[in-house]
Amino acid sequence: MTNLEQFRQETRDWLDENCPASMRQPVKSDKDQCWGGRNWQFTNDDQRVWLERMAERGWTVPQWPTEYGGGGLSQAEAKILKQEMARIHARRPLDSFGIDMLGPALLKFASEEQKQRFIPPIIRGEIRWCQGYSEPNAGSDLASLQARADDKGDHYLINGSKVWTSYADKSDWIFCLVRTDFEAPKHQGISFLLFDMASPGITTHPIKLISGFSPFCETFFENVEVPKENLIGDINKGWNIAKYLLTHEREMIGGFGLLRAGVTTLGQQAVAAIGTRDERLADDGLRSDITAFEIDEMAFAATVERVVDEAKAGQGTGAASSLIKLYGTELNKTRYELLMSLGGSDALFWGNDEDTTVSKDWLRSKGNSIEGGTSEIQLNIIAKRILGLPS
Amino acid sequence: MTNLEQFRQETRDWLDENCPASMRQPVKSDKDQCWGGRNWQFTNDDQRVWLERMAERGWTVPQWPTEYGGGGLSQAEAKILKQEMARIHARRPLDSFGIDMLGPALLKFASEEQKQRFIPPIIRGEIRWCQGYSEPNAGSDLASLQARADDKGDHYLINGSKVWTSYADKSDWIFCLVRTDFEAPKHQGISFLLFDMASPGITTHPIKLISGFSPFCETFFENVEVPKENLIGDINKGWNIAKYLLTHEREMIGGFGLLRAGVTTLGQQAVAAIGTRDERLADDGLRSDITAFEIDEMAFAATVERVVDEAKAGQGTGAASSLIKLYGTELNKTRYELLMSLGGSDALFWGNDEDTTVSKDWLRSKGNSIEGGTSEIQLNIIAKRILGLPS
Amino acid sequence: MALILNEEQQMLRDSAKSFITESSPVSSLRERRDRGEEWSPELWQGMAEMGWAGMVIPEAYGGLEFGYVGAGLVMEECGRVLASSPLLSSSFVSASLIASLGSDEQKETLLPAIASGASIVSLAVNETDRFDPTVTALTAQQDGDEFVLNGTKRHVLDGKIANTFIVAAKTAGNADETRLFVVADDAPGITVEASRNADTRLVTSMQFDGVRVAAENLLGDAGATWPALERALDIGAVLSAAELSGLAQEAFERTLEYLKERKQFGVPVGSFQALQHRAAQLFCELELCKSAILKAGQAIDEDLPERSRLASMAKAKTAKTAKLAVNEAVQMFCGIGMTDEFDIGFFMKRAAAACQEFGDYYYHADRFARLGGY
Amino acid sequence: MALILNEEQQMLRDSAKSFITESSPVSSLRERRDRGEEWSPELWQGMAEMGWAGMVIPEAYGGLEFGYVGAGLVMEECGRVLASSPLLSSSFVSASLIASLGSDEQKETLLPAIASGASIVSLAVNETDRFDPTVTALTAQQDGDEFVLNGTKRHVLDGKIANTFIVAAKTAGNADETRLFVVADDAPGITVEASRNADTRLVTSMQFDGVRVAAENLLGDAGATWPALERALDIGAVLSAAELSGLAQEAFERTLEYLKERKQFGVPVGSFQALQHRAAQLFCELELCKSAILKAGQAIDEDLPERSRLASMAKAKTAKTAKLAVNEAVQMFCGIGMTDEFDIGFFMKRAAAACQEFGDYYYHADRFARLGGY
Repeated sequence: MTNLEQFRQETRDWLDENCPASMRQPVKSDKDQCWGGRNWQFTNDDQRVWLERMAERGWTVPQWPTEYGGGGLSQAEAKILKQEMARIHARRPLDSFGIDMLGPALLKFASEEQKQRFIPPIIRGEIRWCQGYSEPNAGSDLASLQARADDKGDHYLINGSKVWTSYADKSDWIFCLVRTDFEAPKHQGISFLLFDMASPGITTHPIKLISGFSPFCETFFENVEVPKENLIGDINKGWNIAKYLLTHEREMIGGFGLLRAGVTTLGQQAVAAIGTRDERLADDGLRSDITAFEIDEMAFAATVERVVDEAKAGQGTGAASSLIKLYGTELNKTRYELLMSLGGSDALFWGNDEDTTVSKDWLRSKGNSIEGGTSEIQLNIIAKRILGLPS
Repeated sequence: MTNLEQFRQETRDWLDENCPASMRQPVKSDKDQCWGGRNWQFTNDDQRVWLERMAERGWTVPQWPTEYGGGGLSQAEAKILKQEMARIHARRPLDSFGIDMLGPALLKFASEEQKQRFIPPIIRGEIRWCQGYSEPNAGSDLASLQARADDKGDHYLINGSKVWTSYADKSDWIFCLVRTDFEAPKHQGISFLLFDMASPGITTHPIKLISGFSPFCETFFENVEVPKENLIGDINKGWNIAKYLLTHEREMIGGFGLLRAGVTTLGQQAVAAIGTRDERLADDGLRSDITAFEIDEMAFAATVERVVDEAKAGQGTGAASSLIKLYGTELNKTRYELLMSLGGSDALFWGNDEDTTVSKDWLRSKGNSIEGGTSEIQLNIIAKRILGLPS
Repeated sequence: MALILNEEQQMLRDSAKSFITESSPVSSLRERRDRGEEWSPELWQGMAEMGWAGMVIPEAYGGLEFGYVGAGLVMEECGRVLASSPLLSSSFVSASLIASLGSDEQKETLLPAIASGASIVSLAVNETDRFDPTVTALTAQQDGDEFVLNGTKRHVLDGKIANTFIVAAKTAGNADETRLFVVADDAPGITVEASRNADTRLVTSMQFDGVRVAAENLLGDAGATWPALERALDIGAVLSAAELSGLAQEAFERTLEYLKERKQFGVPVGSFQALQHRAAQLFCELELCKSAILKAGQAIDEDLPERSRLASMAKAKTAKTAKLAVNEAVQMFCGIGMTDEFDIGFFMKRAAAACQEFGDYYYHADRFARLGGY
Repeated sequence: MALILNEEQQMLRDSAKSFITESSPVSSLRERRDRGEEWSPELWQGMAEMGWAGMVIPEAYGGLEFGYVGAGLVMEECGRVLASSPLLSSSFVSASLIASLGSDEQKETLLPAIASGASIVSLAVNETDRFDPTVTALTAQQDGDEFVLNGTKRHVLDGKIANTFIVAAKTAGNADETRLFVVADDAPGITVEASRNADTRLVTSMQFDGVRVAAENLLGDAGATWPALERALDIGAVLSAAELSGLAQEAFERTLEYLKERKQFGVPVGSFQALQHRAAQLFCELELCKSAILKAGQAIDEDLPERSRLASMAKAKTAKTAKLAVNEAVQMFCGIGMTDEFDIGFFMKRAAAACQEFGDYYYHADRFARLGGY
């Protein structure tokens, strides 16, 4: 038996023993996800136990280094863990911007002391993080941000506001871009700060979207004091960290549409809704549009697969993240337009504020091509950085 | 009987008597058109007679002033003439860039003496004109033209070249944009000159296109002497005349697609080529695309109708010519793409150089959105001049 | 006939614009939405006073007999401010049907009340989630000089505020024959259920359980019913297109304003050529919609044989363009376009609903092709 | 299996690129066109020496057994320079069919000759103007131990240079049963007519008048014929997509070069944002095509059950994208793109022809939907 075969067997045994039965049910709504944090209310004891057991082995982050509490697995081992978890439909023990966004940046840019301080609580789900990037007047021009951090000797004083801060009202800490040099060119005066959302001077509230209430917040800072040791990387060099993080975010958002596609294709949904005539979907025009969509969707899925495999093999082109963000979000919007069309008047149902409906999901999808860098920004990036077209 | 009813009756009688029977057949090929000019070979005597009779009444240009030999008809009378000609399928007696392009510009910008000299031969089809605008290196940036006219006291000396000069190899005279001031901003150093294509120093040859041979020529000027009295309008103010002419040309090209549509719709052509299943075109996907095209085509036809009627009523928006050029040419390209699709492999037939085939017409249509101001130029014009978007 | 507005039509448009902009700004829709109200009886009263409720009704029955091009202009202005009213369902579609099919007595009873705004008559034809007037399962069983109606109607416009319905039913014995019945809203056996749609309007499902209707409430002869119904639905399609056209133009103009004002990267967003070209393209599409609707409106007014094909052309073209316009608007407004605080989302929601009313793109594109012989 | 080229495949692609770029630049197509020649026997000889003609043929029969992903890479490079050869028709499609269905003797006779380039075997299936392999009117009437073939085949690829045909026919008595026959080009009763297509290639119509074929020339069992033919046509579709993908990439790269070099209004044309966004969008589509073709190629190599659906996906996606690429190229090259003097027009012409070969967008989109259950 090879080492990997042995690892698989051990993992399977451990999971069998340690994953509670209720954690082997598919996630049905937001309520089934575990986000952790200081104020987290576990929906049940299984959720707590599952998080604690996984965190103890570092398997909330299987490939992070063991010195900070990570799993220390090789890529091959991590893949096996994933497969074995999928085999029993085990839920992810922890959903966390700390894991998906901040952590990788800390591992790359933070000091040793900062890693020791911030990474273990992320792994154990003890601190819930939010992201402070966008600002009300910046739009796509992220680097024009105006939230300021003034140097007050032993601390920075933060003033300004952020918008689109997901779950800011439920988070413990924020990783935040602030301006620290007002004379420098805009990309060169930005720093990357971490601070506690319980600090005096912070207010935050959720934003209502066209699709109803959302996890997005507006957040205001008024004379918030932040210790200087909470600066990550060099002063005025925060843009590099931001870019690193944005690339990750883009891939996550672009791939999102795919994850939601599930096993029922749009064509099959259409057949279920509309029915067939001579064994074909009974609306020829809609069939033609759904066909074009599914062809694109399948070619896009193959592209995501290729990009991942190329990255693993070290053949990445650098074009991947913008392409996937752009195409994935536009496809998802098309999917919802078609879902609305196949639902007809029924799809317009709104219901009460708390209902989840197709019409709300459709409206929500319109934000996909805006958040995390608009489609126009991705097109600019592809044109200039990848195709080398002149300014 | 009103004056107009009387005019209709007289016109009908005159046409009955004067339009030769062979001139009442539809134009089937280029050879059936009469272009006139010094070297014109009439295809038959009827063609000559028909031109002479119509020119004598000024009906080659029904609404031009009688003082230069025009018909002097009111708009209402001109419409009646058109209807009466259409009633007996009478051919246009003269196709002429002198009538469609140069004439209106002369009436607006030329001196009285120039009008007396140049307009009557246009009306009688005695001089065939071509247009010298585009240059090999200018592309869409027409005003960057480099053909130069140097002031030599009593004449200008022309050097440079023009491209896309339709029928330059068959024309007697050219109306030509040349640079006369090399220091001024590019739009302010251009003049509008007329000269004889038989002048020493001119060479011209047709350009072969991707669709085969074409009426377009490349034309070279080497020390061509042009008398100063052939300057139209003020020196260095030729751009105004050019703009005026371009607006006319745009409408002509955009409307072109419509004229060619004929009475058989694309859907009917598809049914003839592919056949039906359950009384519907037997290719659902193609039907869906043809439907979208025909809807656009019909809405575009209504738009052309509305624009014409608005112009007549003095309600024009100014947006019309760019919109019609842009939309009409793009529609025509779509038509040919669909024609190629419905023809399948058969539509690829090329045959000999002189054959007219669908594949050649399809390739030729690709030029529609380039000649007479590209689609991109029209979009710029709409965005800036009509929508008022900032530079 | 020139494809152009005549002087009276231009005056109508101007007065419609100034009335509706004042009495029903988009902010009033927001207020009604937040209060959970579907419609504004005051606005309806005002519309009736403007004569809109009787716009297509013959003068003999208290209407203005102004025609459908004019009705389109009113709907276009209503679309611009997202005004909600029973104009389309009652005053234009149902009134046209009654004028075509009604007996003298029916016209006397129904039309003046519609024209004055006192009566709201809604057309209950549709039974499916996707618009399809050819599907009628609701039955009318003759019983002496009464008919007994059993079945369901869905997505009935203004069903919650109508006092009268025109109900399509299959009379037993001839499954292919659709007949129309005039039914009061309080007839025993009718249940009306309403739920809120994305565009804040109420959508109605109606259940008919042994509803008894006197034979004199049959509207029109058997042979005349389908042609008149088809005409009424064409009218619905063209006027719904007019509403969408107004909505789309307004969304576009608001977007243009924003593009000119809003700065990013130190310059106005509207100076980016990629956005300029998209705006210019959308401008062209909107111009085509205007022409299409005017052409189709004239075809109704002049009763031309190509009426149905032009109506489907106008609705299909406008539905597609309106979707493009609201999608471009939200994308170009960027983040704030996604917030409820901002009005542009209302345009997107209403566009989706109006696209479905009287048939969506797919329905009309298919019909257009069929009528074109392919 | 990783969706990625392995080392051998990468090496193949590099060697293919350098061979074909040298031996068959676009200028050689122009020269052949101007001389009225359809193909280059020297190029074919060179391809055979590279091993391409035997790329998918088992080693036992003189081939390399390299697989269809590899064949796709070769076709992609051929597409980039618009190289014309019987690779697709003979070495890939017909060879796959013979390898699937042939008796040992047929394989011995035919495959080594194809692999060496000595023999060109063309598939004569299609009878319609729009590709449809399900339509077979050509009949094979049994007469003793011979069959007599009567009928017509159209748009036969490389029909003028093939020495052998695989002909699909209905055997009498069972109208639904298609059988395949190996027929020599000089069999009495065959007439081959060729005409020039827009892409300068010859297109062939074949007339079969009482052509007698020995029963031993039947290829494969009745039950095995259609599945093998379907697989061969899937191979044709995917490899034709690969050719189109190479063609489209090359057209795109030439356009990019031009956008960077060419100045207008005092700046490079490629600095206009509207063109940049269109180029970026096209870039994405081209990347999707590459993934689609690789995925479909692997499905053939690994004989996956979703092979047919992936093949139709790849061809449909690539056909649409290639059209977009050549249309954008001619438009962005502006006037000179329309001149024959310039090469880009050859890409547009060849794209149109390759889109039709083994089924166009409409054929494959419809098949993709059908296989997807709608």
